[in-house]
Amino acid sequence: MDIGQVFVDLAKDSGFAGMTWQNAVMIVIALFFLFLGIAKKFEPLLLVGIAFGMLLTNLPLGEIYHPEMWTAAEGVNYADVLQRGGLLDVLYIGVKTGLYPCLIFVGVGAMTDFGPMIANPKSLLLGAAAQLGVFCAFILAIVFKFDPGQAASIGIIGGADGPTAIWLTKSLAPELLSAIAIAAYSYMALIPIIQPPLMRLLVPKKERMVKMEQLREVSKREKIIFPIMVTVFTVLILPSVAALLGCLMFGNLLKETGVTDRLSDTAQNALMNIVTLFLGISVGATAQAAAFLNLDTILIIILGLVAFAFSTVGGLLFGRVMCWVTRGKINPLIGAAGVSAVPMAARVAHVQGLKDNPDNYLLMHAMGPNVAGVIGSAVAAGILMSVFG
Amino acid sequence: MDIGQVFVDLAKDSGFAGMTWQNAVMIVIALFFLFLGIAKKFEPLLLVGIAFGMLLTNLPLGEIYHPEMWTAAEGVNYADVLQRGGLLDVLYIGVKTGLYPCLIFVGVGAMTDFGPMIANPKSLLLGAAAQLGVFCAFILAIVFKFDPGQAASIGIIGGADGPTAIWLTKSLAPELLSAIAIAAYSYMALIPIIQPPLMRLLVPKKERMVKMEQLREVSKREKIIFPIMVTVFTVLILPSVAALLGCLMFGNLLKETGVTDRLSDTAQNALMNIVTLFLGISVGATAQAAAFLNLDTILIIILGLVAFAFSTVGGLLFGRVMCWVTRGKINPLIGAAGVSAVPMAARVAHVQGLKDNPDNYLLMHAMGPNVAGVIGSAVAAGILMSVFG
Amino acid sequence: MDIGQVFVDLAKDSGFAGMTWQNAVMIVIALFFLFLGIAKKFEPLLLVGIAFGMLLTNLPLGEIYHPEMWTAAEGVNYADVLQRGGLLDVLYIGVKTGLYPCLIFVGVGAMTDFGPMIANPKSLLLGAAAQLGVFCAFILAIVFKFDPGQAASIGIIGGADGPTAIWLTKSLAPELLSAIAIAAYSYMALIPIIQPPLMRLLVPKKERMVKMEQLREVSKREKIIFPIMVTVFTVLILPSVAALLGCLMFGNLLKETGVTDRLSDTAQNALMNIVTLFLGISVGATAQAAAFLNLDTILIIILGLVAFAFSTVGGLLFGRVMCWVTRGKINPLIGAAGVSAVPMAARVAHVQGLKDNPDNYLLMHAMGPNVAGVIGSAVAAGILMSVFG
Amino acid sequence: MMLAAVESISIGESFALSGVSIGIIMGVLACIMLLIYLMSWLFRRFDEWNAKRKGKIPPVTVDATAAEPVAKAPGSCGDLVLIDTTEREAAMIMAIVADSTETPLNELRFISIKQIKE
Amino acid sequence: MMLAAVESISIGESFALSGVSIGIIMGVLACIMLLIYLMSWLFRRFDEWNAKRKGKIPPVTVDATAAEPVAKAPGSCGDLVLIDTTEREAAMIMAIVADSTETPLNELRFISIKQIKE
Amino acid sequence: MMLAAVESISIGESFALSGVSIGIIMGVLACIMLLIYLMSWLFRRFDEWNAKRKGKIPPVTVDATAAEPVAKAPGSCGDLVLIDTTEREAAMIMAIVADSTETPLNELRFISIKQIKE
Ligand code: NA
Ligand code: NA
Ligand code: NA
Repeated sequence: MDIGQVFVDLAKDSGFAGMTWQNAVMIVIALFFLFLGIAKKFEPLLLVGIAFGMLLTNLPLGEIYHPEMWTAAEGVNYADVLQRGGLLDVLYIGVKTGLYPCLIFVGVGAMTDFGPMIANPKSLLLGAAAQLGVFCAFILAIVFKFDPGQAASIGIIGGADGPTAIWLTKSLAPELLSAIAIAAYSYMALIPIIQPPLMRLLVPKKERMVKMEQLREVSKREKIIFPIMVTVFTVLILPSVAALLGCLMFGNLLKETGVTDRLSDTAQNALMNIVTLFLGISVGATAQAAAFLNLDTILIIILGLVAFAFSTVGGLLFGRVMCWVTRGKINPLIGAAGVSAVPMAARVAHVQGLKDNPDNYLLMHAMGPNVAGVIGSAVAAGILMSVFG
Repeated sequence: MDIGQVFVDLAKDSGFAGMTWQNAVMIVIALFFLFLGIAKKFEPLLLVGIAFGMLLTNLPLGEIYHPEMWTAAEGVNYADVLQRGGLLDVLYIGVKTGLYPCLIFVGVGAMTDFGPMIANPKSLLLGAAAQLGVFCAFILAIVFKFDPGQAASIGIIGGADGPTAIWLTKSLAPELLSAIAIAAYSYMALIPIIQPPLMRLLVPKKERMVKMEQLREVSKREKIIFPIMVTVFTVLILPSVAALLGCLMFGNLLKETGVTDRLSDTAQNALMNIVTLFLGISVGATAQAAAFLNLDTILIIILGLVAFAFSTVGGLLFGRVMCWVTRGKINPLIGAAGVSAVPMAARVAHVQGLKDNPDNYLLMHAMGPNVAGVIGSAVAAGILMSVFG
Repeated sequence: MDIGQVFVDLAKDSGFAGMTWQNAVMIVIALFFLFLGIAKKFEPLLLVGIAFGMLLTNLPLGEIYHPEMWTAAEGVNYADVLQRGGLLDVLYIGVKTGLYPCLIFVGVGAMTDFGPMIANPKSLLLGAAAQLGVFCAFILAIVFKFDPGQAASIGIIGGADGPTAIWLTKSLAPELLSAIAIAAYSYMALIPIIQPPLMRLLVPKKERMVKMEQLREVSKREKIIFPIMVTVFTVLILPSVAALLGCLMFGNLLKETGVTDRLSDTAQNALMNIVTLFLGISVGATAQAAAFLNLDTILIIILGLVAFAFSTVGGLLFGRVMCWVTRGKINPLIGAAGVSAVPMAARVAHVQGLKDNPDNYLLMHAMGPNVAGVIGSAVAAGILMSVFG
Repeated sequence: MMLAAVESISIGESFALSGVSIGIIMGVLACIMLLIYLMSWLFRRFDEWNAKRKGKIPPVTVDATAAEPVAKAPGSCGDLVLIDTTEREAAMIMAIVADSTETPLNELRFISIKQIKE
Repeated sequence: MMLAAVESISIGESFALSGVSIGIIMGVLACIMLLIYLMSWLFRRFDEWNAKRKGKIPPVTVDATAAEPVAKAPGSCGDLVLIDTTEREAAMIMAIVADSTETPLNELRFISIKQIKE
Repeated sequence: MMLAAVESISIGESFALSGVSIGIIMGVLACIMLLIYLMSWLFRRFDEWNAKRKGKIPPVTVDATAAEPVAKAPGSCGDLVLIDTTEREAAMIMAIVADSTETPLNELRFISIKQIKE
């Protein structure tokens, strides 16, 4: 052994030696997302993890994530991942197999109260209309020459639902995963900035002031039957949503039965937190310079904004239609909550309503389209998956 | 791309197109088990999961579980499972490798107090006698032309211990897993209906009225040494129980040491709940029509009942023997608790005793055979595993 | 089927038949470690698990761990592990892939307050000096003809950091894993016995009485930036520490952001406990007689003690240097805390200081080198990994 | 995977596909809407029929409904029922619980606070 | 796997195997019973010998025993020791704790409630 | 893996390697030390500059700092601020919380106990 050589080798193996300007830029970008997550509180539970994963993966020669293991044309060699993979490769197994987004959906289901939607089933139409942005962005992405799977993945950003977006993208366009996840979570955090101007632009003040009548009470048996019914019906029509929607409804069922509180509690807390931790850092790991630092990422950021905006527009305009049809019984503002991003979007609608009419409490009314939007996005993802998957 | 074709394809790929009457029947059965779990509170923590998994797996074309991946003659190709498997295939890995039942046993161990059994070691004989049903059902299953591994798995239903039954069945008769798991958990919930008539039939009122003397206090050092001693001795005699009994005793040791409360707490709560969630839904997934909708399942349901009944009989009759040998110091009712199904069976014995003699508190006395029954079933499973496994 | 034969087979397959004196000795050793963990409270969270795993793995024919699966020259065949492996083989995957030590480090990071170190950055030098024992033991191990990877793994015992030691050893000397893990955890528990005599021997009373000035308050922004800064800088210099140090700092970041408390809480509790449970029992499983009952293990125990002692010496002597350089502003006792073993070593320094000077509160001052020692050991492990890994 | 082999689709096709998809989404969610209306209607009829049959106020019908708490949408602030407790004690209790669970007070829901009689 | 190749066994064999198995189970559990008796006896002798040697009441012997709480079987209701606290305060405390942990009161076990002296 | 092929290294080499390694460790940690000094210095300058610019007391600068609790080292016992509460009530509250969370009292940290005004 030649000690001089060890020195030389250590120096050669140091990250400084492997550093490129792309790495440096990526590190700065990761720091920026850490700032957004921590100081600006942009969906920090995921964004902090994603940004830290991004940081680790872009420090040269760390070998904790190997993109080439996941992009081989002949499929992933899992034996090799386990043998030679780094820490984030091992954690990434849960992304690639779809485990993490589905488990998070179990937790989301266990945290969601579909009561306001069951009380006012028309909410579901608003939740459907607010998928407009998904397809606007999809069409634009096709215009910008993305291939169809990529375009579908970009579109789903408009679903405003992180796990759904990750679930679709890891299958259709894994090379864009980090950019899409980041766009989805960032814009979800920006809902309070994106939506109000559109609300004021598209809905006349008179309609924004509409007061809605008190929601009826929903019985426990309705809440129990709902997730079962939706699962059976929706999966029969669209089998490709089975995993995602099944998990959402399974979680919700655990919450509502009243006899599985232990499981519901764990699904919302320990399990969800563990999976969120793993998901964030391993999604971040995919953001290596080669995959992230290109025009596509910038386009994705722009198209993501378009998707969010048009989803909001879809919800608002359909809200106006419903306002007109019901002769003013529905306040169009709650349509904007149909983008999902629970419960942020519902709160934004509530706040705008309150500004226009100080004794107008829209929160509960907006929760209906809000949770319907989660179902709507899952259905949209299912269609895109079965067409392009 | 031909849009008309997309429509046609979506319609062809919809679950309605793939629907068979068998699927429909299975969906109804799944709904029935959901009803049992939720409204009738039949072991809901597992049965709700199993039934929901059953629902998902029988909605056509969902592709979230592939039975053919798990039954290939040359063994399971795990690389393929990870690459092409659905969500429930990925979760099923934990069943097939035996991980889930063992981890649940760690939690069960951490929740079990062997004190009453240590205070009255004769309980162990009752816990052994209450395995009678395992072998009655085994013999009957052989009579009904089940192959030996299947017969053993059907027999173990009589152990009244879900994880033990799943652990044995996933190795000896994976094709029967869902039927056996459902039978085991359902009958455990039916213990309060199955046992009392047998108690009144087989034990004369005079013996049912026997009051037992107060149990001695058990010291902490005995409780600490017990799980270690049992592990060493039992695994030496019967190495095939190492995983199952080892985990049970490991969990119990964590509970008793007094210095590993953190681990004991997690084993009983977060870990157990996570594993229960995964176990339920993935066991349910195996219940596809082809595997479930046949005469075998009906036979299993019947033989399972036989197994439970004869285990109860074994415990009660041996209880009478012990009553006679000890000249009336042991109330035979506690023998019925030897089937395990902790703590339900002990409570049933207590309630029956209370009816016959209003100041007879058998609960603690019945806990002895009750927890002994868990050991008894694990030993029975170990023997069957080493003979047929 | 010949029933007589079944009897013979069961007897042949019983553990008693497979018993060797080596197994018996190993069982006794396992019992001894259980005693240390439970009665003597030697790091029970890990030692109880390790000892129980050791017990299970040495009960003959249990087949729950197969060392030959993990030592094949051509690497581990994970498909085979999942198909034929026992319970502890399956759990061991998390050790072999480095998952467990890294996840534990996330939890450790989330429990660590680097505040005292940021308030007094000179602590870092003490944390570096206290790695002396790592290299003393390494050199001695080379003298005793261990191969380089083994020597490095033995040396890292001196880092007084269980997860770091396991992370390095599972790569460089998996055959020594159990001995090294046991030595590391045992000596960590013995810190209060090992360190005080060395303190009194090497530091004159006058210096032991030095009172240090109150630490300044550290702002939240400094605490947030610290883990990010350390990760970027250290991984750039030494990419091989990315996984270990990255996880430590990720956990710390989750703790400090103030917006990811859910994740920090789970990392410290549910996740950490689950992983600790799995890690302990599967590390213990590697302690089969063939690998453990040999002269090497005794040498490891001795060299481990040397490592701990010399790390303490390194910290103390460098403390004296700093005391001299700063003209008595630093109490050399806090150097001993640089071995890590958080927070035990800091408390030992505090108690010794209190004995020498009844109103000398060194605890907070000793926490600085204490947490610096964790970083120091991780860096040491990274160097050894990149040279020998 | 229907369009696996399709490397790219034209803009026109993407419009068509989007229209179809939005239609399907609207259709599926509209069906769910109808199913909910149907379910609610069935329950109402069932309760009415039940009430008529028994000639009294409709009782809860499914076992699971027994312990049914008043269904509240998330975020609504449960009414606090004080039973034999002064408001001051209740406030103190709420402060304690909020402290002990490290939850901001406005995130807690109290159903009732009742003084246990000696 | 002893009988791997065995496709089926006869009914007679199944009877024989069952008998053997029940015998083994009974044997194994009987041995555990004996081991427990042996363990208890050893501890008793050890305590007596210890007491005699020291000429006083048998002290706790193993370190781990030090903090030994009175061994209670599961479900038994721990006695509540009130130290400097009125029953009313204790009841209130129990109500609070039950509420804050969302546990029905009868599932809680209080060892003691003690008023901290100012 | 630099030395993969190396079956063994000499004692001299092990000394050399150890020296180099300790040097690197010391170097890396010294650099971190310098970075911390640098960071603290920058923050101090930034606060000063900020204060001067605004001509008043340095306000908190980063959003995240807003809710910054006084940074306390681990194990330090947070000061308890009592707001409109008697010490006796506070003690009782602490006992309750300790009991309800099954934490020994000395492991709890209370920031403040405040009586909510009716
Ligand atoms: Na949505
Ligand atoms: Na049993
Ligand atoms: Na260290």
